[in-house]
Amino acid sequence: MSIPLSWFLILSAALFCIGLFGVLARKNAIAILLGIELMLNAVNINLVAFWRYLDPAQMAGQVFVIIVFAVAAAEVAVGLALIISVYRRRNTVVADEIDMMKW
Amino acid sequence: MTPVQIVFILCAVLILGSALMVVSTRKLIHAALWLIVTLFGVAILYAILEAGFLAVVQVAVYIGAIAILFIFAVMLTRRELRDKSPQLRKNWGAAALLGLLAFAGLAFLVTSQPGVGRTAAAMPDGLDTVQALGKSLVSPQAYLLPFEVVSVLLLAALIGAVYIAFTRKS
Amino acid sequence: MVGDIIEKLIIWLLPLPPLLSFFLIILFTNRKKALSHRIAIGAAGLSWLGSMFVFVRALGIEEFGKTVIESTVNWLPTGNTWFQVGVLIDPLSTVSVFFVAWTVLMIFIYSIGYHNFGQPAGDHDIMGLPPHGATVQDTKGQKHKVMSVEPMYARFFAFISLFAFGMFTLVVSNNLLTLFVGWEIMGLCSYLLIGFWYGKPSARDAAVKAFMTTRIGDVVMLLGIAFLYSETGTLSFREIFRPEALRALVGKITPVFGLSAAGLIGLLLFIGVVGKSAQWPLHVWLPDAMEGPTPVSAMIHAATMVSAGVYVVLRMFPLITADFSGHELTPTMSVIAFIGAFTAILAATIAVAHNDIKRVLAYSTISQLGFMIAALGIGAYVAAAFHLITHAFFKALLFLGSGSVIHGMEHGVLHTGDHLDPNDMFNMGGLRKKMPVTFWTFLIGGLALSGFPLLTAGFWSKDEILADAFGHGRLVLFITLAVAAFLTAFYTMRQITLTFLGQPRTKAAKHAHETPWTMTVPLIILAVFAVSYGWVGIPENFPVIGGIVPNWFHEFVGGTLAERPEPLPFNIVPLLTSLAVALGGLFFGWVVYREVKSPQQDNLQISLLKNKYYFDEAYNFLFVKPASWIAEKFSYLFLDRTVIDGILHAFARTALSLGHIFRNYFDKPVVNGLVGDGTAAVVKASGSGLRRIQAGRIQYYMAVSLAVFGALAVLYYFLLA
Amino acid sequence: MNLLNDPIHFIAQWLQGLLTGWGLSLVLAKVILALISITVTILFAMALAIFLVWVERKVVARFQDRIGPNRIGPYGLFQPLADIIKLIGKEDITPALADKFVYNLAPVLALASVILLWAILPLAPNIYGVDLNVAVLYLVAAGALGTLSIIMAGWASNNKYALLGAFRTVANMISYEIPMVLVLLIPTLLAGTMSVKGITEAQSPTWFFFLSPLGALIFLISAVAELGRSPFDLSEAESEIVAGFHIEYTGMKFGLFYAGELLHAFTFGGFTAVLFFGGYRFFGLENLGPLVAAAIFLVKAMFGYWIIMWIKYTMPRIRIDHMLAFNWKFLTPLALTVLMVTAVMEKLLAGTSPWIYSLGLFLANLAIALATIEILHAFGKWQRKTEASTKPALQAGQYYEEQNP
Repeated sequence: MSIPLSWFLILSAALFCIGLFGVLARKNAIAILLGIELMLNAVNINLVAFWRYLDPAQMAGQVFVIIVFAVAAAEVAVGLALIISVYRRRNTVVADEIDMMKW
Repeated sequence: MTPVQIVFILCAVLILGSALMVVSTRKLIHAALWLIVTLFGVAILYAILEAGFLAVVQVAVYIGAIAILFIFAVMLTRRELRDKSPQLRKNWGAAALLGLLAFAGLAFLVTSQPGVGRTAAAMPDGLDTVQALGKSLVSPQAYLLPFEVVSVLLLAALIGAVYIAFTRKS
Repeated sequence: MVGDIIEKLIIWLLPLPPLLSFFLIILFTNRKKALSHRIAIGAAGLSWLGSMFVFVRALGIEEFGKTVIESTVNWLPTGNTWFQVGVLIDPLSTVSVFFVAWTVLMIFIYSIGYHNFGQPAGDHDIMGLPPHGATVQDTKGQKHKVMSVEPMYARFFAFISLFAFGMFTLVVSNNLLTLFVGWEIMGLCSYLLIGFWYGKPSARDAAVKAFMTTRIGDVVMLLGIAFLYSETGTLSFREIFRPEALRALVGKITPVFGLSAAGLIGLLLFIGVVGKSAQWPLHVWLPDAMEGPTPVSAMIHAATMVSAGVYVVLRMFPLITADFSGHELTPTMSVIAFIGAFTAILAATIAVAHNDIKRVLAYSTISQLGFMIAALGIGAYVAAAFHLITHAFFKALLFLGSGSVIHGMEHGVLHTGDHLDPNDMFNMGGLRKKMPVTFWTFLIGGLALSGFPLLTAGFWSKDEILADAFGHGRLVLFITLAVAAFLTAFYTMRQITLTFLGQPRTKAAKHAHETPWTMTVPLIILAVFAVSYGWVGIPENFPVIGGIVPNWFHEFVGGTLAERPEPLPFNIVPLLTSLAVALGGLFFGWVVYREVKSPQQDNLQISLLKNKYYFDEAYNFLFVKPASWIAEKFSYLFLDRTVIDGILHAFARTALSLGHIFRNYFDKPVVNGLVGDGTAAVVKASGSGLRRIQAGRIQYYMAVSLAVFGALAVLYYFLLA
Repeated sequence: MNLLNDPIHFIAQWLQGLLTGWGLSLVLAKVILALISITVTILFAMALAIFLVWVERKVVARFQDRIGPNRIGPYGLFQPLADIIKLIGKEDITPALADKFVYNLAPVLALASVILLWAILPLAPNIYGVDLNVAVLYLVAAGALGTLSIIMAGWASNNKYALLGAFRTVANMISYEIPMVLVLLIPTLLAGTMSVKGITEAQSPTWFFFLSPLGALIFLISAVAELGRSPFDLSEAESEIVAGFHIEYTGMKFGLFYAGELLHAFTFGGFTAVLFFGGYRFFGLENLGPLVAAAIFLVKAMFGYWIIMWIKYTMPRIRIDHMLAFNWKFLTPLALTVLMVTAVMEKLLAGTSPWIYSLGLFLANLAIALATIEILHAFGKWQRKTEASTKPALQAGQYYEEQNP
């Protein structure tokens, strides 16, 4: 494959920073989770690229990606459940308004 | 420019463009749909990187489950289906600056490392990556324990999610 | 091949059924008594089956010490290598698994009867207190009191299941880490079970005391493990005991008393053992631990957990004796031998003066563990292992027997309605007619403990320790242990005499009652072992009967060590000594206590012994009091109230007076006059600025942490990289 | 190599020669060739869908004791063409408040998710799109896109019924995906590969249906649920939510949904054939030539499709909570059990003669089936008993009195 490794890394960095922007700039808690998904995907791109470019016989990169999949699924399940539960009580999903420990 | 490079660039444009839409579009449901486009682009990247299994799992898990869950959550948390008010916080400019700074730092780091210009290592002959991946996931000498731990984590997360979102009948 | 895999699998699965049973009972069957004990006993039975399978397989292997069964898996990546955990079955763990499986199963079954399964629920029983009895109406309409079922029945079985898991884990571990895990699980269970009746303040205190005391040892032990790991890079026994590794450890001199690394690690690990096996000076928790239910005393504080300490010393024996040349004891070994012998005699003397049937046994346990430790201190590996196992059997038997006695007495107490202590031996007497099975089994256990010649297991194991001490020329030790053995026989006979012989001294004793079969059957089985287990270790050159049965134990367990220890030549002196002390002690015990009716007639109720040499008081004075004094006087009153509060108050007062001055002479005339509301606006602005630090806004937190991280990364990159 | 023995490669080589002969670079020629083959696959699938409309109408007519279309063409064969003309002629309505882009994208995606599956269906040993080594997972992934299209349609229509229908469908599809993935692992396990071609080749001498009849049954049930066909057609329960997610669609957009559903059903028939019934293999007949093999495959697929239709037109609809409970409390545990038992039996019987191997697996399945029935029996008994003990049977007239005091 004739693509230099740096292309993948730069792409992943860009995707990561877009996700970061989403996390920091969005009002809606769900949108923040969307941003986190982008960041996780950026990490995955890195992992797969390193797997492919360094030593394809060593499956560590792919295994890590699968673990990240599972962690992402867990995070989304719990995160969204929390958001829905907060929404039921407070009628809001704006992260800035969910700023108390208890209500 | 080889064809693979062209495909990569198209794919990168797709990923970054849709990712920008994810973080900037006003309608939240569109953001979720754009996220699906991004995820699809990443799946194509995996295919380019010859990780077919991950590409398919990316589609099945991320698009088939996670993205749909997002759409569900978006739908469940609103009265009207349209978002009309601005979806960015007031100080989004600072966030953008921080993002750009982080990108500059990362890009600087990435490009300044030796060996980033390398091309891919040769695929070993007769390596069935799916089989190798499967074996390393279930071999006690490899990643069996992390794999099991992660599955327990997933189970715990699911139970937790059900518990949190459960409406108690008083 | 397949057989090997199945065998390894069974070893891996050995500790598992009790763990599953623990979770099942805790999570699901908490309210169902019968189901709970069925699960627990089923699990113990499964482990028992597996253990017997492993035992029989191991017996079938020639030269087993050389070709042990070991299986490991990678657990934690450490740099380029893996930290491996695994299971190991060698001769030592084989015999340990044997006695653990048997005693655990017996105690589980016994617990059914002990906790009055099948009896009605109590009238006023609440969770956290022992059952008080229930009133039932018989067919004639007459009311009378019977024993009531334990309110936390299921919880008890859950806890002892978890405990069994810990013990099995410890025994089958092939490395110190999982061994330590099992060790700590047992510590936790010990705490939970001693404090099982948490409604009693004494039980609570005892639980805390046991936990804290053993914790001291465990911390030091963990230090030893860490030191060992940093020196050798592995915690697997067989890797540590490679000759090269041992030589490297011996060769390294540490700054601590000029000990070698091997010696220092051995000493550190031994301190952990001192805590767990209740050796002097950390022995104080064990007698108080008798606050727990009797099966717990039998299981934890006689048969298994305290034995675990000795087991660890046996395990680490090659390391401890790495720089032992043959005759001159190393400092570490001297310490071990001294502590063991001292504990043996100290505890034996205390036991003589106590009246609580369980406490006597507790001190006896401490004393017997001292025997084993002392034997290990002089390098008598096989003798210690042998005594460990025989002791486990007969001490479990004695404890269960005493529980049976107490149970019978409680029956009498409920029946008569007298309020007297069912544990006090002076309230008993003449129970041999009321509780024949208990009497005979208790007698067998007592004789085994005293070392009644030829017949009982205790004789052979204790004799071997004495013979080793004599044979290696440790005369002081030999005499100390012989005296301790005499005292052992003496207080054992005192106990038997007071409890079972003579006439009943109270009404309750008259109405005592034999216990149900769930309690007596384990007694009988354990009694069989208490007699017969000694026959596998009869020295070959013993006169007359030596050689009839081959000295299997010495051959088998000795094979664990790299150099198989040679059996000692026969010597008549230790044999005569042990005969004399055993028979003499028994005889004196009977003679002295035959006629004693009440504590006042007992000449040995010396207050020094009665108060356990004032150890508790001394520790209270030396450690507990100073600690609470420091906490109260220094930390609270001086540091907190005086210094810190003083400084704060000083600040406050200074601020107050300053404020006063400013207000009157500066603020009002100058600021209010000159700047006016401007100051207020500035304060408000800075206030709202500062408030953001704790805004509860997740994105703000994220941005700040990212900025800090980025700044650190830049710093790192430019300054360090 | 000639046209009859290996038609695909023959034509491909001919076309490639033609294109390179025109002066195109090899790479470009290959790209064009790939585009052509994709187009051909799509066209074939669409043409098949048109034919399927006729089949469906004929079969349903037979089930309902009618004759079905019989006016246009022989046996009414051209009826679907008339249908299409009618659909095209209808007004194409987009609701005013609909999310236009998503609204229009959804039907395309619905059909696309089905046609994607045709890329991996092996019609014959050398007629197939690609031989993916993760084909079984690919099946699941494409199903995910179908789910997506439905939720997009339901949301974009800006209609409560459509949204409710979409919710129901998605709950349905995501739930039934789990037993489906579990039983998909059974052929994978037995064949030792995830490639569908490899699975087809591995079904010699015994079809996997005989090794794991329960697996095939669960696959079929979850396939029906995945299709959203009766008895699992909650998404379009007319009496409750009118037409579900495609309530607002008219004309050809509705036609795309409809064609997608039929093609999906047929495709799942095809996958049942591939995974459990030996695909294009039929007692050596497939060696006669790829066209015969393709015919065998299509016949088997049609048989699967016919079973799905049979279920659809004979079973009444079930309630949504029943449907989800059936999945989570019955199908998923059963699929897990079958998978584990198959895995263990496979390992135990590996290396024995094919007869023992097949018989052992079959008997294991039989044992699971019997045990399941026994457990259901006992459970039913227990439930009736508890119900009887908590709620005493009403006396005659009592119910009326309770309702009207």
